[in-house]
Amino acid sequence: MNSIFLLLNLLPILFLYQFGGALHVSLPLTSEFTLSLIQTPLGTFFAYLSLISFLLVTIAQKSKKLACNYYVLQFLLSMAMLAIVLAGDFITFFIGWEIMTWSSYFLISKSNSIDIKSLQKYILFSLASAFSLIAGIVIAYSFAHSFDFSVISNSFKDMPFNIKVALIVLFSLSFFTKAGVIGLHYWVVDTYSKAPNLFSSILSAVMSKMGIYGLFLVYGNIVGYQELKMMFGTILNGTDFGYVLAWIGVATSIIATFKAITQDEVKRLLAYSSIAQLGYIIAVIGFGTTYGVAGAMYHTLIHTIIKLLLFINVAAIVAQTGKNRFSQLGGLIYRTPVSFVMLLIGIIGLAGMPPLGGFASKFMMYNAAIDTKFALILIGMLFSGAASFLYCYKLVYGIYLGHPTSKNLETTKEVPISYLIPQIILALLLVLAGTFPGAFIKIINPILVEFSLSTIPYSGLGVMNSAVGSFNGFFIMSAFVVFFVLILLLITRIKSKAKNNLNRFDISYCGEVPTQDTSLHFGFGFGTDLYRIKFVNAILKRSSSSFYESLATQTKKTSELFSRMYYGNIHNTMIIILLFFSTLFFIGVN
Amino acid sequence: MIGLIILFTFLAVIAVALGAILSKDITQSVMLFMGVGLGSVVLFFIFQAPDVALTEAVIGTGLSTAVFLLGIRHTSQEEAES
Amino acid sequence: MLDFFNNTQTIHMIIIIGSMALFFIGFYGIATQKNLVKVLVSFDIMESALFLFFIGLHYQVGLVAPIVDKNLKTFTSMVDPVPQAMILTTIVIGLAVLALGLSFGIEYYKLTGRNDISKMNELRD
Amino acid sequence: MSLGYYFLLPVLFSFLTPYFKKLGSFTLRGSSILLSLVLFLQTVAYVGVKLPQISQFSIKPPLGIAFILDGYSLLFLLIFTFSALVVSFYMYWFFEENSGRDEARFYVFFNMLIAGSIGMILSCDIFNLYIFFEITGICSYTLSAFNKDKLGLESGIKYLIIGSIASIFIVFAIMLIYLQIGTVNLGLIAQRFHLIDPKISVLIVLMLFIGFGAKAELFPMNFWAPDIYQGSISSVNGLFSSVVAKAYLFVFFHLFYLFNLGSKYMLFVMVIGAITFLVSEFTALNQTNVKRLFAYSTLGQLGILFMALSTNSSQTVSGALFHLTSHSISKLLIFLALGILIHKFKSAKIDILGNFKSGFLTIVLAIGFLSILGIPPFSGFVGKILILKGFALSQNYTAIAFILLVSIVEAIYFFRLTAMMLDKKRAKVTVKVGSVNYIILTLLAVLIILFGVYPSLLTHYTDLATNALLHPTNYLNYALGVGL
Amino acid sequence: MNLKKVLPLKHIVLSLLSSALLLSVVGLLMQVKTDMFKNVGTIYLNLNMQTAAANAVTSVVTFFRGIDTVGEVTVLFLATSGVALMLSATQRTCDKVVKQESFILNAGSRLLLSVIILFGVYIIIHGHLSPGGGFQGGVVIATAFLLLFLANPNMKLSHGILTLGESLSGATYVLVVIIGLFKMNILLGNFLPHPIGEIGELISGGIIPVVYILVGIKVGSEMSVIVEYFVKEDYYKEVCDA
Repeated sequence: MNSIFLLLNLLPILFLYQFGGALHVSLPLTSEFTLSLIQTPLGTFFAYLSLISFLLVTIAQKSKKLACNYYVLQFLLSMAMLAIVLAGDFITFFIGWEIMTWSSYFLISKSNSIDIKSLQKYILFSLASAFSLIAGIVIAYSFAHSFDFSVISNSFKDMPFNIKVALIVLFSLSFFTKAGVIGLHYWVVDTYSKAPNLFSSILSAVMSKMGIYGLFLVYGNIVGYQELKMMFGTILNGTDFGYVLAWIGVATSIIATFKAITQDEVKRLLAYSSIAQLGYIIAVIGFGTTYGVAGAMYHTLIHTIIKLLLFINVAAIVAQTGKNRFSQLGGLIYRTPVSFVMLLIGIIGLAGMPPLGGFASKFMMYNAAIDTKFALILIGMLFSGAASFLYCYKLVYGIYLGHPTSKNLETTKEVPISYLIPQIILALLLVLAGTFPGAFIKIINPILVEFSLSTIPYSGLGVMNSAVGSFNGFFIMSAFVVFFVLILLLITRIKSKAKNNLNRFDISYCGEVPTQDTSLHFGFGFGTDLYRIKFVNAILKRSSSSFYESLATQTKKTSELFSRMYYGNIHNTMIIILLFFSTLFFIGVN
Repeated sequence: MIGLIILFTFLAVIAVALGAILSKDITQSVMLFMGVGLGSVVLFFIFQAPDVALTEAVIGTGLSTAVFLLGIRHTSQEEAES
Repeated sequence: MLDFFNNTQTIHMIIIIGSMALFFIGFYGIATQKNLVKVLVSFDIMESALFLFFIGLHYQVGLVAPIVDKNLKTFTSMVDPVPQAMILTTIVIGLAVLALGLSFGIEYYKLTGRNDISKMNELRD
Repeated sequence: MSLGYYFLLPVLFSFLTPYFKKLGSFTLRGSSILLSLVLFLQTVAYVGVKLPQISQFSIKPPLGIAFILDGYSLLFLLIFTFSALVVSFYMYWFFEENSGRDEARFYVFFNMLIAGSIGMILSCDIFNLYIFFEITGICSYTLSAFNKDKLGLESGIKYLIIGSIASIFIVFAIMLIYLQIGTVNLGLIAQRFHLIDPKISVLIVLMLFIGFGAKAELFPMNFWAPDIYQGSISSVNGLFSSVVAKAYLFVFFHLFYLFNLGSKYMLFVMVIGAITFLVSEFTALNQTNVKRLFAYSTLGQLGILFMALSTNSSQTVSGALFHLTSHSISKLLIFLALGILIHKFKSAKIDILGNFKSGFLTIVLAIGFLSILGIPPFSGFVGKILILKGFALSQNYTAIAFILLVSIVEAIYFFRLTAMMLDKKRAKVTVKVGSVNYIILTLLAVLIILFGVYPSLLTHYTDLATNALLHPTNYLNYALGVGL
Repeated sequence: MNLKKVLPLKHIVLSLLSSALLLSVVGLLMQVKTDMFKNVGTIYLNLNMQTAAANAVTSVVTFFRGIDTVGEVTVLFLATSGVALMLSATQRTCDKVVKQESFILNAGSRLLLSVIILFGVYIIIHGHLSPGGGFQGGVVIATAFLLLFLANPNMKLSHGILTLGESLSGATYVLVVIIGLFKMNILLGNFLPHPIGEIGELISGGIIPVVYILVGIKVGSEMSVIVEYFVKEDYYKEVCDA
């Protein structure tokens, strides 16, 4: 079963490759709707991104006994995403969007740990996002009289200002919900953490990127960065609009980073981290400059790779040990060394440290902020980037370092090879992205042309150019490898001499001897200290859940109020009909 | 003359109908309803509608009342005090 | 005085007032009565009122029933037959609904011992 | 081939039912299926024929009564006869499982319910229409009381009372029309309606509104509707939702556009429809009984249809007719599938029904839910997007926002049910679906998907229907007997 | 407690409302002009010579608006079926008890029976000549049975014959409607020769008397069934209570 769907997943990639940018299909649905698929550079980028992710996840699913309908739904999901990114008009886009919504809903419902409340959260936010999208679509239609992207884009300039703003707000709300901007992220964490483990990787790595794709589509293609500039004016070197968006993104990333640090469940941490990373992308996406777009695009790519890697890694560990909390894990470095290395590469990328791809993308984003002179934004981004080291550390320490917190962790074997293959591929990609950042310029330039922005000069595979400066990834990587090999040799020399024959309970603190069930693992309670910092505490204590819960309560109350009318007394119903008649009669006749 | 007859028949019918509505006893109400039917029969005759009059007499007054009376024999006779 | 009462206009006025009075007695009845039988009685009173109204307004002094006989060989100066035909139909339908309603009521009474429509409230949340 | 057969054949069948019954239950069920099949095939034969078609009774139209089939009624005819066919197959299963019921009488009422609904949409004479209204009414009263238990009888009585009020108002309106216009032919009424005194015309319109609106389950007059659904068996619920309510809706808008009331009463009907939608969807959230829940859902969808059909713009109306068709199919699917579950669990409580285990039923129910919510690629999506598009073209953004916001409320309870079906933690009871039901439900689900991915199949007919509804010149000519 | 105080208020409000509606509706209806257009009824009257029924109402009911009457018969049939559906089950539960019957009542009612039935038949057959017709005559026949039942509740109608009469007459009626399509190319066409003799003779009017006779048989048997159900219902109830 797995192999069949592996091949099936391979097909669209080959198909897309075969067309090589010339795909243009239109299929009349009715006399009024025509579904059309057009391959743009932007769409192609996201198409490859999602298709390859699906392929890798399918490889990882080899070791799981999954039913046929699971694969069918997953394939449907990948096709829906393909429809979204290749859509040439909003109807195709919306159809893909909705199929993505419900097929992922059914996939999530296949998890063992899911409950009705989380499912409801997921689907209601997704539908709210979809309805906000369709509202925008029909409003655009009412002026353009077409669903076609190009037609809407052409007639956008002639729309009244308030309609323009309404369109931008509606579309942004829709895509923000998918990407999980703070305030609209209520569904994200529960869903990511309770979905089937491997499917979480798709949710985080690919599906949230559909929101990013939507933002690119709307800001870059439909509205156009020039138009945004004209509509809202400029501040410093960027647009007003971009400034507001940047604050939203930075706030998202800071808050989510702090939330991530305090999580005990591995997947919840990753979910918050995902929100935080998408916050960066949203922060720079609205700048309307070459480097803003390039940074956002690069980070999209890197984040997809990293999140796939981390989620597959965690899924493998959870499948192997049956534990999904930091307080239950630990010390797996000797049992599952390959996984450890993969996770290490992943978090280095996530933290944005050189020499991996994460650094290149962060470099681009910081550059964009410097370029537009958004100093506060830059500070915010740097701050949350620094804070993200903490959860990266928690991730690697909580799972792999320290002592095992339970007996059966000591007998854990290395994860199955099917989990490792995609991780190795992704890690290689990450390394390559860091080594040859210049390759990305080749990918991004057509997209920049599509957005009618100036392109980035290309000067060799290893060189990443930017407005402020440039760096040579190949050089850094070479230097790093040399140092790494040296230090590794050094450590192995020292380590071979050190003896590790201590029992972890051979300590006593405050005169007490710890027992077997005392958790000495560092991952336990890591980050709770953050609550003592006033500023962070204020962030962490606030939650959007109370708002949404009160909304739910209000809905329920309204429902009760209305259902009181339908209490089954036919006599009163008759009287109401007669009174209704009399009222209308007196109003109508006089 | 015809006008007067119509007027008085109407008055009688209205009075009987009021009685039928306001009466607490169901049987009485049904019998008074038969009165309404009978009054209508007279009026239909005056309005030169013998077919309708016959129909009303046989169906509207005769059989309806019979069905009513047969039916209410075993439902509650008095209007329930609320 | 008698002429006044033999006037078609006057007769129509009496008919309108009388039948509408009857109609709204029925209207008041269905709004206030809770016994199923009395509700059905009210419906029938309302229907009767409509029949009187309709047939009455098509009657004019001097017109005769739409039937030819030995004295009257042609169909002239007759009242309109269509309302009569319609009312005939409606009366039969009224009987049908009445019989059905009563049979429902009887069965319901057998099961619950009630025929107060305001207390029929098993069907609710 | 004559339109009269739509009424006459079921009547003949009903009159002869005692003899079918004597020949055994197989003959009875078989003949009912055959009847539905004949009517459906006759309808299919009308597809592609030049419309309108007319079938006269006794004498040429403006004097006599005629059945007229135009594009608008053809769409409804297709829905009704198809629903009848599906339900008659379903009832075969139902009576296999529930022997001892009064099968013969059920088939009488069932077939006459369909015949009455078809009569209402075909007749071009308002008094004749009233007769069919009463036939449909009596069949619905009896069918809702068919169980003969407390709940059934209660719903029967309630329906009967409401039906009587509605019929009195309609009779009054017809009388006033005849007094003013001197005829009951719809063509002549339409021609002369603007000539009558405006105040009296308001009274007439109001009475017709109360009469048909109360039956079509509009807001301040629909407090009875969920009770009726709760008290009757679920196949009958399916019929109420996909046939009977739609027939009243048909008449409502047929008269609305024939009498050219659009300009004067459009806003009013729209607001009433919107309130119906809002109130019912919110009320549905609070339900524990699955039949009541879908009753409210039906009311809500009728609300949308009322909103969209009253707009007088061909785009919106066409979308609304598409939505109506898709809603009929989906609700039929849902009610029939629920009927299987209710039969198994002997209860209609949501908590108990959620315990079933059947992949097939889960899939078809999910398809039905998604279609009603208007999610692609199912047929409900096309209907909803067409409606929204129509509103967008008339720049009625309030309506768009309203529909979308309330749709989220709708999604809450639909997905709560879906989540309940998918919930693995429940104690599951395996439900087997018989082969007949398997075929029926698959057929309905396939139709939903087919109309969703290939809407041109249906939009052709909805466009015809819209044209016939908004520009009834041909219909009027036939109703007036011009050129016959 | 509070309810009783509220109730009269409700009554007063509703009666005031009814009166107000009454006044305004009457005021409105006073403006009804009945002579704005030529009524379709006058055209029917002019055409009535062709249908050759002396009673114009009958020709309207059975011919000009004949399909209404098919519907009407159907409504009655449905109501009968509904009543039977509702009240039939109880008849099965207790039906052995015999109530004493009075000989005099029994004999007297049997004597009257034939007279009443004869009257009913007369009304049916003369439907196209004088007031009355199938519905009225049918109900008169049913009242004869009502009398019989009241006198002797043990009396049993032969359901076979009633059903036969009902089904056959109904089916024939529908066939008459359909035959019109083949003979006259119009449903419910008056395909029988008319006018044969002078207007006012018994055999005149084409299908009109035929239709009314069929309707009479059908309504008569249906109404007898309804009456039987209601009487027996009553009777069994008493017996079961005892």
